[in-house]
Amino acid sequence: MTLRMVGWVVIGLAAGLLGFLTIFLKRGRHYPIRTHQIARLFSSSQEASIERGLPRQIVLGHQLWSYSYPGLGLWAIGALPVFLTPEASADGLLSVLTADGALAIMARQVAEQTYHDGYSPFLSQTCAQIRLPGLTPLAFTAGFLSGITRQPYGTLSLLGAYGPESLLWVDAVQRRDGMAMAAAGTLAGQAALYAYVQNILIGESIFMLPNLIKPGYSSQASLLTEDILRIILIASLIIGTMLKVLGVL
Amino acid sequence: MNWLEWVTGAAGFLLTVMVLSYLIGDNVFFRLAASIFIGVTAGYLAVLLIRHILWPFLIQPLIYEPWQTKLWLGIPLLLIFLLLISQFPRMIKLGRIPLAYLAGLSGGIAIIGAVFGTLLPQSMAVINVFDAWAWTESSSPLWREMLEGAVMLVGVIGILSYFYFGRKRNLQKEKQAEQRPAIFEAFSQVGQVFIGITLGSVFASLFSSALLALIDRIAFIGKFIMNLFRGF
Amino acid sequence: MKKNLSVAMAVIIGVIVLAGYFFRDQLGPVLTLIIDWGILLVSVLGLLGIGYLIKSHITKLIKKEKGAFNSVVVLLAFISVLVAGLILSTENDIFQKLILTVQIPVEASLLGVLAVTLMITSLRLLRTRGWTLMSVGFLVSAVISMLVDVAFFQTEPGSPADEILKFWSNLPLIGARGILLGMALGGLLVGLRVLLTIDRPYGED
Amino acid sequence: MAVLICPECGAENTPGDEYCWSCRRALTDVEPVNDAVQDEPLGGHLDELLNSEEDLPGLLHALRQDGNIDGEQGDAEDVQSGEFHDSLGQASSGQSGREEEIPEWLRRIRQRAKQEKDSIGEVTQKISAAQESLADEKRSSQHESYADWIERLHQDFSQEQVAKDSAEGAPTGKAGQLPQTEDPEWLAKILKVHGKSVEKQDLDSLSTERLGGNSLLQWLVDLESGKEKLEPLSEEEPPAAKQSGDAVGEGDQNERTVDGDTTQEIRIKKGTSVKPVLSISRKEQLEADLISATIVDETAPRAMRKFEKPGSPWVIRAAVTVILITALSLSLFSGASTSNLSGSLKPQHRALITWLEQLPAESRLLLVVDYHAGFEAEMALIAQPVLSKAVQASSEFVILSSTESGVLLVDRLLQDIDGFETLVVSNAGYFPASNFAAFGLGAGIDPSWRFVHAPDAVNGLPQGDFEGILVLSDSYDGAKTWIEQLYAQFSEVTINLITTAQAGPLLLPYYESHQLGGLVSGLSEARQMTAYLNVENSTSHLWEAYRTGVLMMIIVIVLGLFFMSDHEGQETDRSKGEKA
Repeated sequence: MTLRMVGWVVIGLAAGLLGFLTIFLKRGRHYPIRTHQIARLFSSSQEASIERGLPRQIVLGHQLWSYSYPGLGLWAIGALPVFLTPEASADGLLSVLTADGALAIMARQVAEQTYHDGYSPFLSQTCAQIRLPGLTPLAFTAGFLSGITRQPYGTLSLLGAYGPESLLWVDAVQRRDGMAMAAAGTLAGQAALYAYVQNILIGESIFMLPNLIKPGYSSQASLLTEDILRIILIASLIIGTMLKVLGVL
Repeated sequence: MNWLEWVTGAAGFLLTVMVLSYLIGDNVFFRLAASIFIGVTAGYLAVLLIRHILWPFLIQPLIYEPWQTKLWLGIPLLLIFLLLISQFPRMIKLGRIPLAYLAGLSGGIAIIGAVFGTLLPQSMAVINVFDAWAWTESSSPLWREMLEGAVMLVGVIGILSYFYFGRKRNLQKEKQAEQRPAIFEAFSQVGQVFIGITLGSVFASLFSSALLALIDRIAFIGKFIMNLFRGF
Repeated sequence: MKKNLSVAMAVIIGVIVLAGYFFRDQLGPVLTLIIDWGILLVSVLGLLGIGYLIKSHITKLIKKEKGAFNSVVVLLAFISVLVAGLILSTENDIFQKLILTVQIPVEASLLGVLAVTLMITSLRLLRTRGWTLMSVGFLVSAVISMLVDVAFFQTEPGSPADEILKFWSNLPLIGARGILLGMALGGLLVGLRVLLTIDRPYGED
Repeated sequence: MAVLICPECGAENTPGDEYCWSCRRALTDVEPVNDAVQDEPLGGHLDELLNSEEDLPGLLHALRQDGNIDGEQGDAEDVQSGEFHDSLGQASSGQSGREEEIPEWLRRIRQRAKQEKDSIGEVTQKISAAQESLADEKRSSQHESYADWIERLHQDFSQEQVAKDSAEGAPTGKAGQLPQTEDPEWLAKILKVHGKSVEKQDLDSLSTERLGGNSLLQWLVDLESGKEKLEPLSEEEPPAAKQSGDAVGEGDQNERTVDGDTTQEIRIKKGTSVKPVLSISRKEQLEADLISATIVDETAPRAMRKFEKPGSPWVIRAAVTVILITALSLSLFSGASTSNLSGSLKPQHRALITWLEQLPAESRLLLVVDYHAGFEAEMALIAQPVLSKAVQASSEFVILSSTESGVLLVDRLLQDIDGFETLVVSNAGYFPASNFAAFGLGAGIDPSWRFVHAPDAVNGLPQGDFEGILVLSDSYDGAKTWIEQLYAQFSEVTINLITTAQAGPLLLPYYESHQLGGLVSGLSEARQMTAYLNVENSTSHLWEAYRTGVLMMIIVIVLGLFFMSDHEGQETDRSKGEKA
């Protein structure tokens, strides 16, 4: 059995597990996920920002495709509807920022669709605005820092693949009494934000975020699948090292 | 220093001072420098995309290549057309088809990249640390190789346990809702240390690069001012 | 009908990419074709992204919002570089100098600002994170890495100190490996959710 | 005048409008409502007031409790009161002569009261009708006595009754006399409550002296405005009282009343308040909850969390900035001497030096440029020693860039190296890292896999044999991407990596797994390379400043341990978080 075959077995197993568990959990069963304070702090900050009429921004990162972090950009777009609730986007102060054209156009489609689910177009024409402050990581940073007004700030949510320059965005937000919440980012991005941002999700914990904010059977199913694959991975590492020491592998 | 170098030097000096003024506080000069930078970068990227991708691989084949080749470009042209007209508010729904193409492509790449690009190579790298034959070949003492292998295995398992999503069963206190099942909670304490060490090491190297950039800018300002004085 | 069309498109393309990697010899050309079209699509999306940027500044200008002057600067810079680039081409010396004269100072200065911010950040680490295993590991690792970087420790090759330093230089890699393995598992599930139409990041609900 | 009332927000629109002016809802399916006022003689509504089966005590009870009229009574009334409202509505919406005196808000309430079938609408409407009638009565004539009023009522009533009976063929009394009808029980009760006991039979011979010249409506209005007190009716013991016995605490009540027993006197101690147990139906409870939910007490302390100001105070920020820049400037321009270089070459450095020394003459190298303009200075410091050696042994450089300004940066880098003029430099094109790298360009896709006539859409990786590949990168992600891509495509070619410090720590395993020939990252390693390659020492003047900066950072981290480690930040947020 070559390494390639092992890879396809993993893909097949993951697909089967995900499909089965999604149907299994759809029938009212529940997989208890551990809580994290980030969800409570984020929603209380979001409410406070909406009530005070403060701007709220979601950053989707710089790359739809990233070789080192496969699926990170796609995850950011997949998690976007959780943040685009009708209440959050009705006052026109919610904007989605990115430095990648593909992410911007996909975000526009998602924002338009989630908005029409909640509101009739006649009532109000504004939904979340899609903006590109700059097209490279540092140009995005220059655009973000010069675009942020001097008034109090609401909530900044960081998703997707972004680098260490994100520390400058968070510093600018927190100087204006805003709250920053960071999920994902490259290793350098997480290292830079770890010391500064209270509400941060490191590494794989980011995939908990959609379920923390808006629990649902489909997100619980993929978290359960991931946990099962994790246990299989740990077991195979232990067995693999034993076989390697014995010279079998 | 000819006039072109003098002009570029002066421009660089002004832009450097305007951006570093952000350390004092957000000000007009910083915004001006940022605007120039954003405009130049956007313009340059547009030139690159047109000259290096769209012209050679989309427009030129349509003009110069035989009709068989033009036929192959039918589908991408249709997708691009749908994408362009979906920018009008009334036609936004048409943009879903090209974006679905992109999403399917991204999904496939994410799966291939995750499994064959990271999962398998990194797993094999952990397992290969326990290569007994390599231990005997290595210059380092055997105890150190074995220690390194054991620490690697425990560390990786600890980190994977730290990311475990499931919650501890039958909670006594509300605080326990943030905890993992017992065995994963134990291993996750080990994992936390290793994650901290990695992030700390990356933080230090990050600071090194940023510090060098700051030193280079200070050196550039100093050199320019000295040239200025030498000039008069 | 349109909804099923886009869902079907996403699933078919995803499956073809997986099949292309599985049956390389038979489906290699199909895979290459789909990837080529994807690159063309992404490049057009890149141009559309630039369009969004320019459109937002033009709107700001028309509405005379706050910061309209900066929008004028952005538009002037963009148009001048675009025209010069298309006429002179990227290999032209003057064009290259124009670009680097702006990019190097601004990007390097932004990194300089990042350096100062990183220093201020390290002051607040314990206030933000508190005394946890992870924050202690972070601190110790950052300090030791910097000391090693500025050659604070001078060790003889083969000496125990050298062995310890070598052992220490491997530790960050363990953490990186664990984090990347975890993110790969997540990336795998993200891709599968799109192919099983659980997630539809193209605007379907 | 007909108006269109918007069902969404209740705003009035002129007929013919397609959309509501207030909320833009379509009004195509809305029927115009006739807002016209018909003149009616004043007396017309008054006999309807008397005639209606309205249970006035019920109205009084409602006024007292300022609450709802009981459900079952309310239903009975709805039917009756419907016409009653219309007539009052028309009357109260103003005689033709008085429309402008009646305030707009009252007209809108009445208009809404006609629409809304809830208890509040009914009560509002009746009170305002009573007030209106009183005002009309005062204005029309001061000297008219109560008896004339009753007399006129009787005449109108008899004419109307005769007309109704002739239509139904019913027996009629003598013209001008009230047919013997069952007199309204409510009137008898009111009169009893008013202290004037009136026998039922004597109702016809009512005369003003017995009513003491006091009009019923005047009494109603006084009651509503609180001048009159309503003594509870003696025979109708309020049901609540019976149960209150239970509600009172054990200590206060001497004897417990038991059903079926004779009534016992319950002595209630001073100061104990008998809490009336409200019997509220479920529907009322829901309405009450709805009202309390919508009326939010604006003054209540909001559960919003005032975030503690996490940004460092301005003083610390300014101090760190000034100290750092001053220290760097001093060490840069003070011309401090460079400490002698020591420390051993690492294996990955030695491998890179060996590769450079063994490069055959006229070799062809592939240069992959993956760093941004911000790292130009650092990359120049690190790559210059290596490139100056490589240029001496090479004849051609093929440049492939995956960042926007990659090609421009490497041209600038090579111009500072002597011997560069003799070198042939060809540009292999722009490979946006995210586009190409993500496709595993090299990882298993055979460039020959292409349909006939299918055009390229990708710059294929440059073909042909290279003696070596140099990857210049500023991040771990970019370096990892290109190492794996190029290793899959050119596994026989030595790949060397030159990176900034930021990318360094995590790339060592690629050297240990032999995917990389050599690796150098960061300024400190570049210094050692420069020393061993004895290239003109361009890093020395920066090294002192770099050391100063790093040592300052270590001091700041240690200071952070002691001075800033009071971890109230997290506790306060958590405690506030709990409260929020």
